Amino acid sequence: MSLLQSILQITADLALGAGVLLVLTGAAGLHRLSEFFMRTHAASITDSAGAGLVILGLLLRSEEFATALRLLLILLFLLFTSPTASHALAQAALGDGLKPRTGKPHARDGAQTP
Amino acid sequence: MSGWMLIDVALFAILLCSGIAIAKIRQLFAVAMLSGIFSLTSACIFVMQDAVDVAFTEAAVGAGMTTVLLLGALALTRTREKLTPTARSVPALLVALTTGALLVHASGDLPAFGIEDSPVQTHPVTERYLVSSVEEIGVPNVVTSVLASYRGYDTFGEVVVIFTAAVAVLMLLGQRAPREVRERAAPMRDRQRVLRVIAKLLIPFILLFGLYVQFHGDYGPGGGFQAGVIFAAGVVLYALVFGLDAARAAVPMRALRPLLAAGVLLYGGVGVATLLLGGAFLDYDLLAAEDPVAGQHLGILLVELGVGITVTSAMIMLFYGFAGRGIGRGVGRS
Amino acid sequence: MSLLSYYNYWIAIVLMMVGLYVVMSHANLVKKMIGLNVFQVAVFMLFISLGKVRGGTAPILDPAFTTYSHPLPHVLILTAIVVGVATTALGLALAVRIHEAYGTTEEQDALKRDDAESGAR
Amino acid sequence: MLLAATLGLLVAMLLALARAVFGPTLYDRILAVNSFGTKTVLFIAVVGFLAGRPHFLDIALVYALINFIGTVAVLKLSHYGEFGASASGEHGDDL
Repeated sequence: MSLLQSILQITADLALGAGVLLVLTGAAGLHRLSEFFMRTHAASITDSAGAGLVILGLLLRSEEFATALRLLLILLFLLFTSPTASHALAQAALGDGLKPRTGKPHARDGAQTP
Repeated sequence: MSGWMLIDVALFAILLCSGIAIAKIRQLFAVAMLSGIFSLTSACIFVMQDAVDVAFTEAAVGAGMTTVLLLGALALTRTREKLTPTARSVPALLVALTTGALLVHASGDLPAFGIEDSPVQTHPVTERYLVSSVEEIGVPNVVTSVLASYRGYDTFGEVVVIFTAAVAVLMLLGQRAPREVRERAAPMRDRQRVLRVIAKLLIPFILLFGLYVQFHGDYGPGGGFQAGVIFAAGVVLYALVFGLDAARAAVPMRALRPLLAAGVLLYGGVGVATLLLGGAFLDYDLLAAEDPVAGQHLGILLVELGVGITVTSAMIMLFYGFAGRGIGRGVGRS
Repeated sequence: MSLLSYYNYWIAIVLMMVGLYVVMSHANLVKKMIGLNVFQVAVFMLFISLGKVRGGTAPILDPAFTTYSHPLPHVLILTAIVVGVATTALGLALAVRIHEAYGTTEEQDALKRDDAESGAR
Repeated sequence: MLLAATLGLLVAMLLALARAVFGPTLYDRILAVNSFGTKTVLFIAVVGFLAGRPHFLDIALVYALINFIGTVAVLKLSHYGEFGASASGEHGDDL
């Protein structure tokens, strides 16, 4: 095992670990944050940075070109679809009368809209 | 406990939680979404148990098509169910518990999970599929060779079932197809632009991916069933974003109806062709003179194409059936 | 040991019973179809776990591997899934038609209306 | 490392499931389901490497695709009450 290989291995592990940590952060935020629009923010951490770093970590591990290509396609697909989905979701929620809570933490008018 | 087992246990926990939530929650919208989660999790379990083709199908069909069809049905019915009276739930619970206890007792006679000398693994057919199929059929994906060649007759039956079900749904829901079109003012601002641009960008690649899955099924997970659903998913996305009428103009019903039958006919036609060549029904060896393996390849290609065509048109027709029935009634929001 | 070698089947059985309970106790026809789906997936899991070999890999032949899980359950379940969605669609279509005819998808209400109509005649 | 990553993803999936079960609004559930889908995509990708057969990544691609279509379908339905509406409807501009 050459030096380059071990550097590659360590970088891959670091990227994977950081990615999973971000995914976990996003999931914890999704679980803990108090209101819908805050939760979209948490979910988007999973979709962008988390997914990107996990796939980067796998990319550094992959040995064949075909595998790397598929990983890149997955990343590209996620980068196209998740922001679109979040955008459409937030637009729909806003159009439906759900209001983002701004200003003081007591104002809970939008959060309870059924 | 090995790491694999930990993963298994965690997946089972997610599956059980979502299953119980499906039983408890009464807002049917939420239940439909949870059933999507349920399907995705079960597909993950299929991957863990080496059934990659099954996971592929379950993800595309169970999580994709079933959820869309459930939502389509919910749009046409009530979205909140009534409270189940105790008079109904207690006997049902008792029956379920008794049956479950009996089944758990009976499961003691099953071979232990994953052992190498279970009846399934020691049966002579295992050797045939996993070792001889290389010379007989020459396709690396054994699932494809079993599906399309060894058990081709069986698969033909399944395709006919899908054909029949699609025809039946069409009969039930297709009658009142031309629903009234409500006149609507043109939107002042185009706030849906993001979704539309992205969908326009993605749909060609989805269709291309469907073709890849169709023809790569010999070498990796995939095949006609999966490709058909992915192709249909592309059309469904088009219908969702650009409207049903636009989708109906692009993929008209009068093209789908013949295609639905054409797939079954192609499959059956290959069988008849082998009969005429002097062999048994679906005996692909005879399709290429002097080279059974080439004949098998050709046969599997044609048969999978037939499956793909039927499944694609059946899925699109099912979606049109439910979506076209919409009369524009409001849906109670949770 | 017995717990570790059978838990797959037990999970499948528990899920089956959840599905069975929903089908039997809930009156809403769409919910019944969802319960049927849960039951169906549980049966699939039982089948697939019968084909699995510990240390095996997916039955796509590759010179790097020697042990494969059995492909036959995969084939049976693969087709069953697609047939399952076709039959689910048929059931949902029936539920939609019942809703149009009776104005409800609750089994009891529909039956009550049937009784009332036959009694009035 | 791969195993730890898989387990981390599973914990994240469980948290997303909890949000999908407890709501409270419909949009919270949609968000949770969408996020759950992204996590399963990553899960399948990592498990492929863990099993030593990473060329099954096609499955992960299908998951991503289905996840997107499912989200759009739910949004469309919850917003219009039907699938058939064309995109340029009376309130078609706010999706």
